[in-house]
Amino acid sequence: MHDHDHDHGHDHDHDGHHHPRPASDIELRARALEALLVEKGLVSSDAIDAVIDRYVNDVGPQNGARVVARAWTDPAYRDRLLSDATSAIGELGYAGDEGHTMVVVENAPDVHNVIVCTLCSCYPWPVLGLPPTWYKSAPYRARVVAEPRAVLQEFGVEVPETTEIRVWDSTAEVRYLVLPMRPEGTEGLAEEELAELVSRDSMIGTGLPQTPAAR
Amino acid sequence: MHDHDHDHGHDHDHDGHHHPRPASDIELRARALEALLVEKGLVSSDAIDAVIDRYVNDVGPQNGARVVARAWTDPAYRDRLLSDATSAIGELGYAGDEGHTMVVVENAPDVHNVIVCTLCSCYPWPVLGLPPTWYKSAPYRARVVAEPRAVLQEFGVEVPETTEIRVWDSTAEVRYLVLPMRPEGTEGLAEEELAELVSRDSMIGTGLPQTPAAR
Amino acid sequence: MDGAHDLGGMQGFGPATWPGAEQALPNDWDARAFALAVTSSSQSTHAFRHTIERMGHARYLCVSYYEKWLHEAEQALVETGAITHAEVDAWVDRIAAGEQPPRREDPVATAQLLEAMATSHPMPPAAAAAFAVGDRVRVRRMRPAWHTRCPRYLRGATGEIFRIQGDDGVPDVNNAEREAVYAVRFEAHDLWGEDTGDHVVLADLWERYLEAA
Amino acid sequence: MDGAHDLGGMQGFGPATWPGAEQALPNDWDARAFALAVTSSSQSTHAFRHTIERMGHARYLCVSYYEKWLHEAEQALVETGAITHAEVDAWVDRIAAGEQPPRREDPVATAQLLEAMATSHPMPPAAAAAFAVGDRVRVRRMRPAWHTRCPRYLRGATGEIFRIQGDDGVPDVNNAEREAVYAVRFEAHDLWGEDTGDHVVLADLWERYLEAA
Repeated sequence: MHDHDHDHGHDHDHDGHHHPRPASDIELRARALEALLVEKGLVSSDAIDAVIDRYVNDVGPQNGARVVARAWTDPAYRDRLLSDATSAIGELGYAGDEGHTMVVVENAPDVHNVIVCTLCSCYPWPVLGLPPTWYKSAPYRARVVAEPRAVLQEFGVEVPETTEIRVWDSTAEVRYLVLPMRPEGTEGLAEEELAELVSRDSMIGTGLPQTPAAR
Repeated sequence: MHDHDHDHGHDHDHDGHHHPRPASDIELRARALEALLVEKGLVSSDAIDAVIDRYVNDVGPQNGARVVARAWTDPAYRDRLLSDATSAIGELGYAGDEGHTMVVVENAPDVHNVIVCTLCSCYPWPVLGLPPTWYKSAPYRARVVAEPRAVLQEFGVEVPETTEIRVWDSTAEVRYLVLPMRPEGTEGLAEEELAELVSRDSMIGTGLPQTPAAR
Repeated sequence: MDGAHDLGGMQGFGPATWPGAEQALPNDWDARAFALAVTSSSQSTHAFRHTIERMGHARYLCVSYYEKWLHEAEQALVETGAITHAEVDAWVDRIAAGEQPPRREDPVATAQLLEAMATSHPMPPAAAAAFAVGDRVRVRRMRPAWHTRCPRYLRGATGEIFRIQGDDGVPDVNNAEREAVYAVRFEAHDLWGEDTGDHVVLADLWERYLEAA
Repeated sequence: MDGAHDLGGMQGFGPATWPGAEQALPNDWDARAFALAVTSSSQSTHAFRHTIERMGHARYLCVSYYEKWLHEAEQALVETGAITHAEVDAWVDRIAAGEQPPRREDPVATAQLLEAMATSHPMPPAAAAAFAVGDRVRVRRMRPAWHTRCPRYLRGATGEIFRIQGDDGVPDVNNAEREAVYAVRFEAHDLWGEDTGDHVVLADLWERYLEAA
């Protein structure tokens, strides 16, 4: 946080008048709206900075990875996670907007879960941060409810024919996290080491956790 | 037709190099594609001119108006039109593309018919010519199947509550023409006079025929 | 293909009429694009429409009507190998530089074309229609990869056979098969729910789009 | 409102992955647009989404993700009368001319905002659910004028209650009423027809979207 650094908001801009490249229309509009709302007292600059800081630095898939690693190593936690995900995730300190009501869906040899939001871009912020571009894109949202195997193949994920694919469309305020299967060959690993294997996409269902050998 | 007038295609262009206004991208692309296809012998210039001439000068709602006026004045023709519209319309010399199979739907005090093509812009060319912009537009195509009364009100057409509105969606190769009700006060008019009262929109169902008083 | 072209029932487009929306061919290039598409295409009507549907959703909604036809005329010939986009680009540059485009006359072919354009080939009667007038039918749920003429807003809805139109080539297989086409009558509340008006929608549907209800 | 945002099952968009599509906040202005929308909005989530849905079909499909949020942030405040588009335009000119935008600090309010953003308010259990797990239900056909969370591809389809999620405010009436939300399980062939795969789709649907099947 750089609450008192007046240049913080501009360090990463490329549109100052000292810079040769002109600001794009959208960059200018974003800065203009912020200036107007600050001028009118409708937002404060430090709140803008703090919200960005939270979602750039504090909240991201590393949170979800800790949840998954805990569930892999602590059977009682796994049970709590599957029966009341909101509380179990809250135990690790992850809570808030776009994660008020959490449901964790567990992969198994006969079930593979995938998450989408066909109507907009609902995504479990407290455990995964903000959604990547592909998750919000028209192709993913349009196709994965109708042809998940083809989409998963594009992501490099082959799901056995005998495995039921469940596509969860986040149409309401429940937010979903996939609990992937623990990779083979990880018996000796500690929770922190396991967390490093848990990719963001494995918690959406469009990827699998890494194996120790692949790292 | 101006088959041998080499400038015909350019008289109405506004993009010659003698003209100060530069041609738009789309104008240029249309001329370029035509030039290429002529150069390659894939189309002939006189065919392009003739097709335009046909749909600008020969084929238009005046054809449908003659069909309607005949049906209003000749009960036997009306019966043939309603039972086999393709043949009855052919009797007057109107036939061909986008009118291979015609169906005429008759308005009555208890039925008002409206035509649309939600998937593209199907329209009975031989009797109405090429469709107007609004008929091909997203708002008309999207709304008239779901809220025809609201759309008709925007066109200034009030249909009594007790009248059933039938919206015909031209999803296949049948093309529809509405036979509107003959206006009151037209008992003494000849067929040619009646035809002048028949507006294009009255044959789509988004308008009504003019009355003699309104002319 | 379920794309942006499938507009029935969609919302958020604003009013259906606006000033200046009356003209069929508002610009000279509209007329020439129309005539080029009509004279150059050797595709079926279904393939013609599918070429337009593949333009991309946003572009389909943005461009003017005959720009779609111009796209079709160029794209279809590029896909058969008859021309390349680069050849069209080259002619764009030549015309922009002031070159007069060539003309070529073919009065015999033109007369044949006009004759063909003005001749109707009506749909033959249905040879073996599975449904009769008055039968209750349900529109199948589907997600066809190629062109279809079964709009999304009818999928899964129940209606009644109103008229048997005849036999026609099936769009979804580019006319490789023929079958009966029916005008099916739907009550508005069976399409849009209880809060809608009391109008009726009639749509022409191929037999394979329907199942007994 | 059934608009371009309702993408489930639509075709013609190409592959679901492409290079460079990984970043959540690819540009600095994305981050600031995101934070502006989050901090300035006093709308419900439903009204927030509806403001984006009203952008227009083609624009919705064309613009980048946080441009939609920036649109929402501006449009919502214009509609409440707090600001005008002209005031934003004026600041565009001032910043383009080199003026330094103002800053304002409010550490107390910022701390409260962060605390609120990090606090969960889980959905309460369903008080009076009309359906039980295992019940067969059909999604109602509808055409809602305002925002809805019932996607088009589910309308008219039959599924099974899989889980009762709890009670929540109803989007279609902007939280003016509350009712049970259910996870409903659909077999793919009941949504997309016989030619589709054998997967399952689960969607969370408010009670009023459903009827007994």
